[in-house]
Amino acid sequence: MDTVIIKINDERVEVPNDFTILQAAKKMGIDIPTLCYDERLESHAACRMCVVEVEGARNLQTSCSLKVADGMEIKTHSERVIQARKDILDLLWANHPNDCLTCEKSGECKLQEYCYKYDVKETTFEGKRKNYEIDDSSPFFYNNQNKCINCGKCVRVCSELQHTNAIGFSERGFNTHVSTPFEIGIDNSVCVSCGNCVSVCPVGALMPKSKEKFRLWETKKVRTTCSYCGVGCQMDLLVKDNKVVGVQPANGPSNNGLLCVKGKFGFNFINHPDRLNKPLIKKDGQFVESSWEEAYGLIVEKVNNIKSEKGSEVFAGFTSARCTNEENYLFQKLFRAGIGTNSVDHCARL
Amino acid sequence: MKSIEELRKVKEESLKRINLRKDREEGTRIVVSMDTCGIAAGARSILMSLLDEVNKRDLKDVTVTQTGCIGACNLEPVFEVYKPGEEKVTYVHMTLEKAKQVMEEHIINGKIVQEYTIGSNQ
Amino acid sequence: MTNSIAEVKDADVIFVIGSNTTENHPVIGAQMKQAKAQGAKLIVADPRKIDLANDSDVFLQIKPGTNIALLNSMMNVIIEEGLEDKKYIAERTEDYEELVKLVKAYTPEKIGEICEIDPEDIRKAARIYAKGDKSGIYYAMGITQHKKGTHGVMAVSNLALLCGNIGKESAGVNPLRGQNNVQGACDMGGLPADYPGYQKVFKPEIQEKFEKTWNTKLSPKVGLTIPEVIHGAEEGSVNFLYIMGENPMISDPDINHVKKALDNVDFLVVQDIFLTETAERADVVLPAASFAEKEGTFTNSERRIQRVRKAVEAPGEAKPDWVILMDIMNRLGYDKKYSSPSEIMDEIASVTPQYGGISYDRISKIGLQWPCPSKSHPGTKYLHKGVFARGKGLFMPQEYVGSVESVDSEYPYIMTTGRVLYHYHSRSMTGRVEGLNKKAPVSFIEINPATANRLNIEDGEKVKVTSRRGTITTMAKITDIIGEDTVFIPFHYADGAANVLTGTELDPIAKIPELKVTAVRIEKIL
Amino acid sequence: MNIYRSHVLICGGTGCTSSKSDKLQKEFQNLIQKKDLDKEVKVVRTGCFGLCEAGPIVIVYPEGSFYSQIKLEDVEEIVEEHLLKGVVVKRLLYKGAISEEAIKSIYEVDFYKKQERIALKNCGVISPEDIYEYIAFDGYMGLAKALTEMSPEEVIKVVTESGLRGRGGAGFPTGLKWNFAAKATGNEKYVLCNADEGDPGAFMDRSILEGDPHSVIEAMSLAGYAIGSNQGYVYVRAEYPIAVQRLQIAINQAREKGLLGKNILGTGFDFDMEIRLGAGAFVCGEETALIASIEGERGMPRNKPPFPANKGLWQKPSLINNVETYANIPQIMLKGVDWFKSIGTEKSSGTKVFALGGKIENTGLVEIPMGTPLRKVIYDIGGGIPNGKEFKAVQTGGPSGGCITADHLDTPIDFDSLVALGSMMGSGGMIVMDEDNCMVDIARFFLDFTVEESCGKCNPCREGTQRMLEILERITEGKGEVEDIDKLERLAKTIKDTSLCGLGQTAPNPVLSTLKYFRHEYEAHVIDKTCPAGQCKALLDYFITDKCKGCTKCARVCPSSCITGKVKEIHSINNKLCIKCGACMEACPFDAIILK
Repeated sequence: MDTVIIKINDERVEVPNDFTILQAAKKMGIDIPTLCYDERLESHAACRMCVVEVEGARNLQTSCSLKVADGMEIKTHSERVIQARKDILDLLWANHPNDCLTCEKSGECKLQEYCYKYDVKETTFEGKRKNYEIDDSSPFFYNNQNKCINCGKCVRVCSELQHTNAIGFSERGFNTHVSTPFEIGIDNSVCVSCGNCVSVCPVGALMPKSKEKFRLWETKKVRTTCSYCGVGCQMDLLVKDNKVVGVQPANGPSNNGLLCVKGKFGFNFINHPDRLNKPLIKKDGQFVESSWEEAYGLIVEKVNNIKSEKGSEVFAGFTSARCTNEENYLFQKLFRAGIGTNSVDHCARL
Repeated sequence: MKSIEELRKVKEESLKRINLRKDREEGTRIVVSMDTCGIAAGARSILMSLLDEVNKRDLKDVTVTQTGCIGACNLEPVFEVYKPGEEKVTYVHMTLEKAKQVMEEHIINGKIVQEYTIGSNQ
Repeated sequence: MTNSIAEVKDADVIFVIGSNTTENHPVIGAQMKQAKAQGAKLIVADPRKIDLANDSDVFLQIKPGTNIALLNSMMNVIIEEGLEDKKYIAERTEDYEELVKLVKAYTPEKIGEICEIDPEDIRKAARIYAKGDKSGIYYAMGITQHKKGTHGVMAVSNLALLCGNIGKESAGVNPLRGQNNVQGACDMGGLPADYPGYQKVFKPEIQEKFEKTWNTKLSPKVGLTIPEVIHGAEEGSVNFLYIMGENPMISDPDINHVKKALDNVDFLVVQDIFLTETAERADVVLPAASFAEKEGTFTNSERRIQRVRKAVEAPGEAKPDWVILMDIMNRLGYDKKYSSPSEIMDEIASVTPQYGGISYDRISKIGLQWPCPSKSHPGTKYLHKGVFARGKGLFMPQEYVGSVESVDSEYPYIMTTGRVLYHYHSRSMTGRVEGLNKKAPVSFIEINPATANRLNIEDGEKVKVTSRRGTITTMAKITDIIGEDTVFIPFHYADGAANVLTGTELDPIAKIPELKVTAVRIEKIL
Repeated sequence: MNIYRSHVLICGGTGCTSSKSDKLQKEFQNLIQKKDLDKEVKVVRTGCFGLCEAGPIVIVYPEGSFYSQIKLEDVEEIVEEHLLKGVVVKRLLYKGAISEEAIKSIYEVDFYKKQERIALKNCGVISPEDIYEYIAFDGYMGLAKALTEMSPEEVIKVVTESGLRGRGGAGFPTGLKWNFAAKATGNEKYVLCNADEGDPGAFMDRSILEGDPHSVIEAMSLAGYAIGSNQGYVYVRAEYPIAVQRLQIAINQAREKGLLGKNILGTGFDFDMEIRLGAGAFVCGEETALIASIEGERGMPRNKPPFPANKGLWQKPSLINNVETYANIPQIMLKGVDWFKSIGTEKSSGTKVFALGGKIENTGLVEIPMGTPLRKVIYDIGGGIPNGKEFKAVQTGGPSGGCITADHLDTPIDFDSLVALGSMMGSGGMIVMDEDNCMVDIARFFLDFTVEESCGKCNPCREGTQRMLEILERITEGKGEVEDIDKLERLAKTIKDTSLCGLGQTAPNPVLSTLKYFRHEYEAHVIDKTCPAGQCKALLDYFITDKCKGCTKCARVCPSSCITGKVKEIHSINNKLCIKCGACMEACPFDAIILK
């Protein structure tokens, strides 16, 4: 890969020649704000938050889309750039409900974050505002277009990565909004509820329907592997007060930041009241709660009795394609080394 | 069309048909008097025959047009020939044969047919 | 999978057979569509007009159970038209002549009739597959859950070898694993003939190695497979059964038969997170921790060992499975203690060559793909690069044989089974998520409009479905996704369970049941 | 082949067609046949003549008699007197075609005489539906010359050296564009024609497609040869049905004659083209949005770079020029660089077509050499301001352009001089304004257009133009505040600086240029709450003049009962109570009520 030398904020840096300015700045640790950028997607260059001053260019340029060129001189935080970003935030705010106090996205909202960072304390414009009905037809998420900033990430994830094309932009200009064709509602559309749109929404327009009330800053994120199919998607569990309250996709090698409906929204079984929480022993046809010691004792007794009576070959165990490697290892070891039979199998074939 | 030669040929042919729309200051104009008396005297057939000749001989710089009464009703059929750099020549008492003669001698060869001009007939 | 999931996007040709990828492996399905959008060609073979079929360049709506015929016929076309990878065959394979001989009879015309598809489509598919530089085959249970499932896999492998697609990036032979850790369960020796790492129990040197490491005497006798256990339990030769995290009362074929077996054992231990249909029949039920409540690793379809981390405490007294297993093992007199799953992994690495280089600190951010034999090994993106494990790639030509189940006047339709997007296996988890249940509330049977018309059945109507083994009631869903002589029932639901109908006929090699082909009749409920 | 002695050319442009020129054609044909002249006189429907003010236009050759505003009942007279007898019907001639000494042919009429027609050369001269007429006037000779005598590089060299610049708006050097597309690597390339003419009032591209479609076909083939492309697309808006129809006929004829398709003129060069219809979104005139639209995507612009020359239609290298630009190419190819450069200015060679509109006598299309002063266009060709009103400004470049005041009337028009004045060439709209035009209202009008036409993709344009419009509305409604002017200016600059495409980047121009030259009018609106031009209704007051006869009608209709007065005495309006509904003015039978 050939490299070029550019200057960002008067500092020289050598970067690969296929880098965008944004990538180059990131490499230097310079934070350029973005609302519509996602490295997995074709650059959209619509939010204009990432504009920078490029020497010789008439207008401000979007750093997410412009590739570096040898000798380029860039200012990422000049007065002109900052004023432009402020005006854009001002304009977005003018068409956005002023409800951060109660908004569920608060704390992870990019609009909120940038208004704070750029000292935009109120909007200076008055006039028309969006007024859309909230689409809550999906059992998994809301589409509240009144909060949408038209970054288009949801639409592009749905078309470029998920290829479901359930949502798109409707109407034009000021009335542009994200919806299903003919406004039929998410639930009646071809949507497969993967929630990848929800995961990329920078504001509170697409939000999961949550059973719990939580603030994002109250949660901790635990990186793990999805427990459904064999793709092995990486994801973060959002945990509050010993409860999994949400799931966000992580950028794992096999899922590239995507999840499916089960991974994204199928986590409520974890907290389900049906969960077994005590060993059960069947007595006279009825299950009776027991202590672990009693249950273990019973099992050990039965194993020993049957083994001494009939030998090891009458034992069999089904290990699980749902459990971890370590558990599968122990299970077969239990049967082979502890009981003395190789009759261990699992449902690989089902 | 399969070749540039063919295109050129088509162009030549086509140009003949619409050449008269060109804004030309050069070339010869034959103006036939086509008022009521002229038509009655047979001006239309003269006009048609002149047009015919122009076409047949492929005279690119010659236009045939008509005009109203030029005030010599007794001399009809009448037409005028305007050639660049020449005085207007008015031919009178035209017949098809005479017109053809004028075409050959005056229009093509540049020799005025004096005997048919208005000057010789007044 | 011989190859990695991320390679899907860069394939020239994607051949999906017997996999409803967008519903069962949605994230891989999405990546297939990304490849398609970038110009890859897509071939789909399936009895149902699945979502991917709409994006395909060729769609082969084959009759259930005719995979081998189709694959052989594609190979017939490729050889007939000289599209095979001659250099690769010469350098890297054996027994090519056997294949040539066998597939000669599989002309598209003949096979078109067997598969009930247009012979031209077979040719088209064969040409597309053979002409791609990087052609990957992706399959799932549609290939394997047949009496001749293993042969189906061999036919897939033959096709890939024929065109030089094994040992190449973005190509390969790629079974998509249905369960999060089915790969790992196999790798870990959850098989009656294999110690971890597919080391055979009957090989003395292996037995010796494990006896030494585990410090105990071990049996060289190959154990029983699930169907054999069920059978043994029913007739009394299996008396003690321990089921961890499985629900055969829904997922296994011929549920009535399973029920009898479970009721017949002397002692049944079930370890699970919910009181499943299977747990209900247990003598002791042990409450386990879910994936969110424990540490560990899963190995995904592409052989990548990835971390699972504890996010919350298990409910009540529920314990992680590894703790329960260790406790029981210790109480049975095998005194080995592990302080954490990480320590177990270290032991796994010491006895499993493929996992030799795996440790928690190496996979904390990004998992590694086995084979990863040593601490310095970077893992293996795709298998068989340059040379096969056995040296040369062996063609194993297989004849097509019809399914065991066949239709007759009493059972005139072929039922095939599978999953839907919104549920997972026996629904013990997804059935407890409100939204998922709302999207897919009940069992149904897909019936072609023409068939429905013939049977005077309307969409949404309850119908009775009967096989040679049992009867269920389910809801009719009239759709042209399915052909006229075929029906489809998802197997998730306990009420209207498809596996009441399926048979226990096994593939003699892999012992996999023929779940994809069951003869049934459909009756209107009057 | 029949040669006709006289041709009757009837304008078939959209303007004249809407004044029923199609019926005129039928009437002429009908009467000519009746008089048995059909072997002598040919009736031809042409494209637009340009002087739309005078439509429907009929021209009779060989005299070049210029008949204007012809009605159906006039036809008989023309046939009888002119076509049969050769007497020009003076009363029906265009008024500029008669002078004291003589009758002028169309070419001598001031409107045409002062023009220099290259792009419009054949418009109004040939039948657009007859490929032979195009060929007759050197049609396809440029292509033939290039294919047989020149290499693709030489073709590009000629275009480059001619100094031709894009006529669609920005004036980018055409040769450079061709060169980029030629150099771009790729086995498939496309030649695109932007016929999505969207500026309100501009219709030169439509006129060319309607009047001379083959010139575009020829030019695109030439471009295909030059850059190595075999496929072209013309993107034209569906609301140009005549243009679409004639272009399709032309394409079909060119194919039939072997001038499109495989092995053109036996040279081995293949080129074909198709029409793609647009739904009429202004933004689809932006090249990347146009490309998205052809691809079947939503017509939204894409960020540049990459430019279409490298990644255009279906990600393949694509050359995109507008109709007028293409219409120049065949003649440049034929007549050469020196000829073309002899017309126009040093940096802007050739001509430009303008659509004259607004407060001007001769509304219509004019083609003038670059460098012609505005004054000449407006007064000599355009005939000046009607009704003796005072010239105030001329707006060029449509909604993306700006206003030019009387001080700059002597500026020679070219790409750079207009930009220097804070306006732009744009596609060539030229709207003349007189003393009655309120400049704030003009800015509001254009903003209204851009808000309507914004695609909604980028924030500054989608949100910003709406806010600008709202501020302008407030100002024209008398609700503006002093700070609004600064806010407007600040917002305008940000939108200009940050918008994604040319539409957004230029949308604030009407505001910025009116602010520059007419800030006092804005101030009058917000400070004095008056509209100097008397246009903004909300800022005007109703008065009753002494024409009032005291009939009381006004007082009776006034909904806010603010008119008082005794019967037969002059009434008066209490402006504090007046809600400015205008009902009184409508009711007054004596025109006694005025707005001031």
